[in-house]
Amino acid sequence: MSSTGEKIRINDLHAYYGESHILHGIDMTIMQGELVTLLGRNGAGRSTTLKAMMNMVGRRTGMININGTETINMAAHKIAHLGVGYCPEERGIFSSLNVEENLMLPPNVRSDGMSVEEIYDIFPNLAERRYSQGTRLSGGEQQMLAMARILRTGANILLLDEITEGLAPVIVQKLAEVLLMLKERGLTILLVEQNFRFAAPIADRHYVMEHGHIVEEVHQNELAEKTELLNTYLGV
Amino acid sequence: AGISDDVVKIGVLVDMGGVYADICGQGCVTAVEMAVEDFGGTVLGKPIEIVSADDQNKPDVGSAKVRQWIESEDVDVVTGLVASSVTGAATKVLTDAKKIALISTSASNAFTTKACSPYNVHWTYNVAALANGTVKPMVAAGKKKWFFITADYAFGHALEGIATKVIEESGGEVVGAVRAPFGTTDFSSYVLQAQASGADVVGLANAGGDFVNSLKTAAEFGLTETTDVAGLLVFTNNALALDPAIAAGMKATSGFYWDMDDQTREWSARFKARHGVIPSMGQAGQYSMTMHYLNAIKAAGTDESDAVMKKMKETKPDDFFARNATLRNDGRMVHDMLLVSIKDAASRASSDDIYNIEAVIPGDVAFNPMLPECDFK
Amino acid sequence: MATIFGLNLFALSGQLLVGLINGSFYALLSLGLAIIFGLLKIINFAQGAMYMLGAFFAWMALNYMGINYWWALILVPIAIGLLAILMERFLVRPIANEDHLYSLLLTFGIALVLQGAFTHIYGSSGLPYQIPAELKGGTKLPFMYLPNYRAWIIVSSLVVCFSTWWVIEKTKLGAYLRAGTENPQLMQGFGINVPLITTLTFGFGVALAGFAGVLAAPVYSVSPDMGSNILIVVFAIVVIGGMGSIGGAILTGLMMGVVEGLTKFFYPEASTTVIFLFMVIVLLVKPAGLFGKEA
Amino acid sequence: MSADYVLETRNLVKEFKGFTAVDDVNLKVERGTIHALIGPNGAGKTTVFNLLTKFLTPSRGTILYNGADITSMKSAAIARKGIVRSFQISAVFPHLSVMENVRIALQRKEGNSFHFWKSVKVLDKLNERAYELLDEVGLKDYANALTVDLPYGRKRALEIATTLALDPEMLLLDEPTQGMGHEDVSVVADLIKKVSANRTILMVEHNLHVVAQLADTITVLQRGAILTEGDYETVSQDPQVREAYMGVEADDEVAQAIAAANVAEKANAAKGGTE
Amino acid sequence: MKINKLYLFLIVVALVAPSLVYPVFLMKLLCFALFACAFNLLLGFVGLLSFGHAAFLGTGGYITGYLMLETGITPELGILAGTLGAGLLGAIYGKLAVKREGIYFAMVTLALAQLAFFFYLQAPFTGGEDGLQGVPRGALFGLIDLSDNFAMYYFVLAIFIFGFWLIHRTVHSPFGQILKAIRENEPRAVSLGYNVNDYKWVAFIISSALAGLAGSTKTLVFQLASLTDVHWHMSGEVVLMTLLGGMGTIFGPLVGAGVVVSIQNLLSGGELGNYINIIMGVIFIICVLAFRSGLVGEFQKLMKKNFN
Ligand SMILES: Nc1ncnc2c1ncn2[C@@H]1O[C@H](COP(=O)(O)OP(=O)(O)OP(=O)(O)O)[C@@H](O)[C@H]1O
Ligand SMILES: Nc1ncnc2c1ncn2[C@@H]1O[C@H](COP(=O)(O)OP(=O)(O)OP(=O)(O)O)[C@@H](O)[C@H]1O
Ligand SMILES: [Mg+2]
Ligand SMILES: [Mg+2]
Repeated sequence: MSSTGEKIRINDLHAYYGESHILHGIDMTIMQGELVTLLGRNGAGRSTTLKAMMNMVGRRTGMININGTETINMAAHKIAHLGVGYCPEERGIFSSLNVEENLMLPPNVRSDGMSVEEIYDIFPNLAERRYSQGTRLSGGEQQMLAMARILRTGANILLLDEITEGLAPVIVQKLAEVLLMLKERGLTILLVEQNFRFAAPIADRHYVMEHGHIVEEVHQNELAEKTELLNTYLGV
Repeated sequence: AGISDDVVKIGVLVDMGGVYADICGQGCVTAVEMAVEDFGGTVLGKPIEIVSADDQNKPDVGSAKVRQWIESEDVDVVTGLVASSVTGAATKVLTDAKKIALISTSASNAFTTKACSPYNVHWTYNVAALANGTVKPMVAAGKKKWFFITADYAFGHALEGIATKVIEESGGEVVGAVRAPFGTTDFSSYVLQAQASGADVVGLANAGGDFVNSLKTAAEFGLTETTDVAGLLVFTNNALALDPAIAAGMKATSGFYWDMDDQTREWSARFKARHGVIPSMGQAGQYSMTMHYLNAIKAAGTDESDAVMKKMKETKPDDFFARNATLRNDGRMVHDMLLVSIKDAASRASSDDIYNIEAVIPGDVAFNPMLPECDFK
Repeated sequence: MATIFGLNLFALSGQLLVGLINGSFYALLSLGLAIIFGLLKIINFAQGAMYMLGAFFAWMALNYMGINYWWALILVPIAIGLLAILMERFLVRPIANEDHLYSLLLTFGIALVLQGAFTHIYGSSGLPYQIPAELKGGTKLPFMYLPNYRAWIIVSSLVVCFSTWWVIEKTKLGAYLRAGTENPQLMQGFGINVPLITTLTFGFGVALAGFAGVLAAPVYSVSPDMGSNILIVVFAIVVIGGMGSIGGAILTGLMMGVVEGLTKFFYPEASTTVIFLFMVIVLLVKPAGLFGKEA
Repeated sequence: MSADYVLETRNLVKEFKGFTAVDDVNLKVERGTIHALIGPNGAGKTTVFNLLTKFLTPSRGTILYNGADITSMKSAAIARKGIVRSFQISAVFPHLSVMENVRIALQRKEGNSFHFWKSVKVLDKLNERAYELLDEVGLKDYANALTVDLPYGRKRALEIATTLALDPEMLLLDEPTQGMGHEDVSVVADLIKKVSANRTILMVEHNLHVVAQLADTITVLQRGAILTEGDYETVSQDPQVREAYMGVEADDEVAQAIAAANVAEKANAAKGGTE
Repeated sequence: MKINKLYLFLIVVALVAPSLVYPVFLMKLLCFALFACAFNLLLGFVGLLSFGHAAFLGTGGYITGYLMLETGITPELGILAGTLGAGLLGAIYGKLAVKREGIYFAMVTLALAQLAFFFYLQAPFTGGEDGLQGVPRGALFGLIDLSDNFAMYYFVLAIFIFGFWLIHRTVHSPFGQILKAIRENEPRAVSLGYNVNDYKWVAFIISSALAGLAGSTKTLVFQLASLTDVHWHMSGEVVLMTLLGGMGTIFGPLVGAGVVVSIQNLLSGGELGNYINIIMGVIFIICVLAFRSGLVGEFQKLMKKNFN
């Protein structure tokens, strides 16, 4: 492991879906225990950045160093075993499995994941519906399940895509607490968010994307002075 | 007169890749080629040409091909003709066009009875010969109660029907029958029904793969041990495919057997050298029939259908295949048939040595008499 | 003697048993199809051809290499599984993301080629294959004579079927499989080697057909068209059971064997059609099939 | 005073195998209002929508539309009656042009939809109305574009235009702003406000700002049953609602939301005044 | 304009063709092309893969064949009856089938077609696997003797053009617009108030009636109706033709039918006859792996690439 505590380093990342060139040279670095968000408008390329890190795009070039390992040429199924947990935008709940099976599905990538009890504690809805077919859950419940699923695997680098989408405000607040708790435990989190109000208080840093480029980096302590700027980027 | 278009063109319509391909597929084409070569390649100074086609056992495919041959390719005669359904459709087209059909391997007797035509020639055998040849002696020997496992299509119905008639005329009785759809893989249910029927003989009114499968199943369920099983239509290639332990002793009627005498052996050896396996009765008949046709052209001095037909009927066929033979006015070639039995493994001298010839059935015993309405002078 | 509707009860029991035997055969074949469809969403029209290949390989093994039935029972499915793996890797995978229609057509093409090639080489009249000595003979039951080999068919296919079902429905590996077919990309993201699993599953599903082929060789004649005849019926069975349902395929296979057997008894002409009639009725009453989950 | 209800449910129940997703719901939607349905995740909001549009069949209970019982009608029939739904994900015909999307909706009333022997040109007379509708949602310039190529927010707008083409009496919107950036959220919210004239709207929404800004009445569902009902102020003060749904920060949210709404209203009023 | 010229050219070609090519072959081609076009109406324009279209081809054929043989009516009436009969069967089958989607739809149609096959196999008037042989072609309107291949050809051509036109019109009609919408997004079409099953049903009836028309015509051409036309292989063949030509394109099925029929014709004679299954199989495989849009589809793509 790299001694500096550097967990993710991306250099000049380009990504393509077939013919279309989506990411145009992304650079970013995330340290252990940091919570960093990726902000931007719809279609800016934030989800694509996460997918590119997971090797889920058509083609990618550049460097992606995760936990000290260069992954640009790594097969997709090996990346998770570096301790990465990915929660996709479209949730990806499996209809052929029930809730509990969905929860238990991803293999542990490290030993210190949350226990099922702990998870059911955070998301009581899931406990109640544990034997339902996964896709029979309501939209929000599926979102919870998608998040819960990777907490169980013990991944210490989390890539989270719009996890507050469609959740009731209470749950959103609870999620914020969970993220802070994970951060306490030393996990590294990269968060894609629309809900700036949710992200602002918990994040250490923000990257702003536009058209496949990173156009701005904002530290938590600069938030106040850069609000205007952010508003123009995000169209608030 | 003379030769139309300066060439005698023979169309060979056979099953190239389907269930009858081994009985009369490429082998029948080979037989025609041998006949043409043996004849010298020309007749009345004109070349003899062969075209062949796959009918896929489909009447529509077959009749369309025949139509194309005579309408746009100047084919003079069509032979091969395997599946009865194809032959039925093809002979209709041929008769309309006044062209001769030389039928080698079809089983139905319709082409010289209810669908008879002045242009049909039916050579090797038919269902009547099979029933007369195989069924009659068995009933006479006291096997009176019969049960049929019948292929559920026209050929099977015809075979069952004519065999039933023979049985009843000879004082026997049919105690039951099941009709197995085409493409049945598992015959065990039918075999159980046959077993339960208490029959003396279970007649297999089917052919090809159905015959082999049903016989195998009969043996497996012990039917062959308690009851006689009679295959009504057995080709040499079926017999080759059967385990001798199962098939030994089974009787069948055949129009030809390669190992009958020197004449048959000589021709069969030549055929096997070219085709790889011993000839079936259809293939042997194919050669014999083609020869007879070419000889008739030569004798008539023309390839015009009516004249050739007249000559074919006037001349008695006589070669390694056609013994004591006549071509009747209805187009039926009547010749000696053979009652054979399948040899057990121990008495086989070679892998091709499959039959004992039990008896020679004279043509007029094997084949039913001519119908007056089919007497085309 | 006991009768029902004027029928011999003994005879009926015999028919039922025979139906069940055929049913276990159907179960084996439809299981392979159901796995491949249910898990990989590939409609494998070549399954029948692979079954045929199983029988032919058994015959070839015996006649060219002297490998006996028992070894063939193990080796042939492996060989066919390997063949299937190649087929998956080089033919099926390139179109994995296209409409399912295409995999159906592709495998249909493969089936045509295989059947055509074997017809060309071995002819169409079928080859003999003997029942292994150990299983010759039979047992006299009160209502029928049960050939030992048929008893072996029912036992071995049911064992294979139910162990397969257990692995898929009850183990973690099975869960990976099911999830991997739904969203392969995400499963990769979770760290599962999905392409490998897919390939192996395809191989296994096809190997089941090969196994069925070896089982069939001694009782049916080994012929090139043996697969195409049975395939479409097996398809119907999978649909009746519910396309995705592994257990459904097995149970329906058994059931249809019995239904067909009874039809052979009461109205033999319709025996190849009855399953389709059944299918129409089932699909109209229960759209997702008897054991399928409603969408 | 007895209010004028467009849509009413009476003792509506939906049970899934041993689980009651909608439990005895009596919902009354007043004509000409925007009515929001909110509640925690899994409360049964989407299920209620599905029942109203017959994508699911109620286990028990009745649905009345303009006083008439529509419980046993099929989806398409309900749409023809004037209840039209937009989906949680955007629902468009991706490989038709933007204009054709709208025209499909307009076509239904023409009564020639089964005329397979007529030329498609008979539909041209609908084009003008289609352009009008597109103009209304700001898509006029995209009329001939292929729909797949539209950005997400515009697809949403197109969907609304298509829905409007049916001239529905009642609109059901399921999380209309889900997955949108701030910019699109306010565009869509404005659009909803705009199209609510002369219509009744029933919407599910988790974005409290949008709810506060738009909704006249709010029904809060919890565990399939109605927890409370009222305008935003009443509902948001309800301690049960705050515990079950809004959470502790609701105060903040309310304050901001109401302020935003007020500003917007004032701005509108000002605009109206100068015109 | 370009399209109109193309049509004109094709019609001229069609008019002179029989003096160059064996007319019966051309008629066969036209019959199958019509069949494939009818099938494509469902697959390409509604997105429904019917695996039982042979039932309609065969029904048309048997009805026409039976009537021509037994009642001696004129051929145009025979064809009309066959077409209506197939349409009627299509109405019944369609009513049941359109309730299902995707692979289930394919399977229901296949199963229903198998029932039809069984019926035609067992029914006393169809001649079992012999089929109805020797169907007279008769005289068109009692005037024009169709036993002449040329007369028959122009009659078949007229039928084909009518069928082709009807399909073209259906696709480009108000009804066709709704079909397109349904294929694109069915739940949305429902929510707009369209009873999608009714639309699919009507499309199914049109398609089956036209398939019946093709079958009726074919029976007349070959003077034979047989089980081949109701067998599931025929249902598979029409899928191949459509796919090979390019599904969802107007000309695709025509081209596909042309290629398949020509190949069959070529292979059915001569040395390669043995290989017919292998060659057809290889074509399938190549098509799927390399030309998924079909010949016409690929051609259109090429044109787009090079001229846009
Ligand atoms: N599978 C795909 N194939 C082709 N293009 C894609 C694909 N997925 C995304 N894109 C395109 O890539 C661009 C970036 O998409 P991405 O999903 O990364 O955006 P985002 O910033 O996450 O926005 P959103 O809020 O929509 O999730 C968009 O223009 C999108 O249309
Ligand atoms: N088809 C189904 N089978 C079984 N349970 C279902 C089904 N559909 C929904 N449910 C359950 O019913 C409950 C209500 O679901 P619904 O989708 O209506 O919630 P919702 O209020 O829309 O929630 P959200 O805000 O998360 O979208 C959930 O607990 C869900 O798990
Ligand atoms: Mg995104
Ligand atoms: Mg919901």
